[in-house]
Amino acid sequence: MFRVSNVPIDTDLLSKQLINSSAGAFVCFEGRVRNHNEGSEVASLEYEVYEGLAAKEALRIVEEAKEKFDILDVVGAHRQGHLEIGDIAVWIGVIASHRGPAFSACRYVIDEIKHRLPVWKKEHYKDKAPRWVSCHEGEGHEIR
Amino acid sequence: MFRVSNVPIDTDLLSKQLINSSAGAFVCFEGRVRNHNEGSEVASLEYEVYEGLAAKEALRIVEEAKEKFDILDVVGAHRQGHLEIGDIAVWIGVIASHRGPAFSACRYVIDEIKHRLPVWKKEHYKDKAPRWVSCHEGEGHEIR
Amino acid sequence: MKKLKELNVHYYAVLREMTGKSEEDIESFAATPGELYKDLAGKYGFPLNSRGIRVSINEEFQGMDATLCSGDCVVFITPVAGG
Amino acid sequence: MKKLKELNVHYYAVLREMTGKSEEDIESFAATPGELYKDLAGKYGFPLNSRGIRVSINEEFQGMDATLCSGDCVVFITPVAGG
Repeated sequence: MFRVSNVPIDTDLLSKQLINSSAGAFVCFEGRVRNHNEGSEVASLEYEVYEGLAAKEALRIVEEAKEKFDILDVVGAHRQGHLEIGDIAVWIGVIASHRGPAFSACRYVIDEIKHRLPVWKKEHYKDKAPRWVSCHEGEGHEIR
Repeated sequence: MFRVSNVPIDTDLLSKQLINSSAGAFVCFEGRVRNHNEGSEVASLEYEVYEGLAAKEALRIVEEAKEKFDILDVVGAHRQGHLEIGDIAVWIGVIASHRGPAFSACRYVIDEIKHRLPVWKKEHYKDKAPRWVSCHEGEGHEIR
Repeated sequence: MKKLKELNVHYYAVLREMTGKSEEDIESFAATPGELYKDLAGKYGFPLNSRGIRVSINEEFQGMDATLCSGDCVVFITPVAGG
Repeated sequence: MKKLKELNVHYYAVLREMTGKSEEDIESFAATPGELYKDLAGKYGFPLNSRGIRVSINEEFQGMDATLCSGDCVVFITPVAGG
């Protein structure tokens, strides 16, 4: 299950979908808006998502994770819209019998999401003009 | 911060101690009592903890993680007493600027805890006598 | 001979800001997304080099040399940010 | 000449079940945890081979050849399970 959300991500609600008495390990990743990026003070963020494609691609990533790792289930969500410092931008939860595959799968899903999902981030700064940034930090993928 | 708890682990309360506006990544691991182990159906578990030493050793592990990885903070808890299927036995949360160190540190802390903390686990089964088990699965560390 | 197609193009993020719109219907002779991109780059000042830019047709990733058909919904995906 | 020491020994898990107690005060001539372990193994039927068993003295891990002093709190740590 993966959803793109316009409202704050309810991590309790998502976690509740990962209850399974065969699960010995639950690993989750929460991406939060932090107050700095590459040396600049960040004031807030705006996420723009191409929802239809993002939802499809996220499900594909989840299926890949289930094939590659011995896990029971994956649940995730990604925010769109305007976010403040500390807000949750993305959440991935994985359950498995054992912790090794749970960690690996959670890492796999978030890494792929960052690279493949059609999600764009505009950073608003305290002291300069806003800017669209990409996840390929330092690779100079900016268009302007 | 690490605590040994006689009552159910309150993950919300622990998570709230990991709020920091520099944190872009939060990774947590939750070890839950699962209904099976090494082919046997588990009915419930009993955790026995040498509290004084466990608390000291856990703090040592947390400090090691902070030295080894570029993280902001670690919070953890371990249950003792009688646990049912689905109950949380151990919880580790880590925050960092970036997700790489957060994942690595969380994995490090739980691995070290499993090997070093003076915590014993007695498994009660559906169809045979209970047994003390060690984390060194398959290594035959049982005493009887 | 190239055929005129009716395409629905959506814009996100920096491309949305450059075009000043979220979507538009376009009549185009472009046979591929690559050709369409060049046309739009000329019209809106997109970067001429499309390296790092992917394309989606009808909510599926495709190559820049895929075949465009009338009625297709085309979205150019500039480098993404994710969480 | 070996000195008689007063030691406080705590038992957990399988050792607690084998001794039938959580702790006891012991007067012992054992100079090291290794020697003490052998005495207790004889008394309670602990496994004679102490490989894989660690020892804590006053809430710190120590070697089996550490020096025991009167008043020490000694705990033998059989293989652990963790979360």
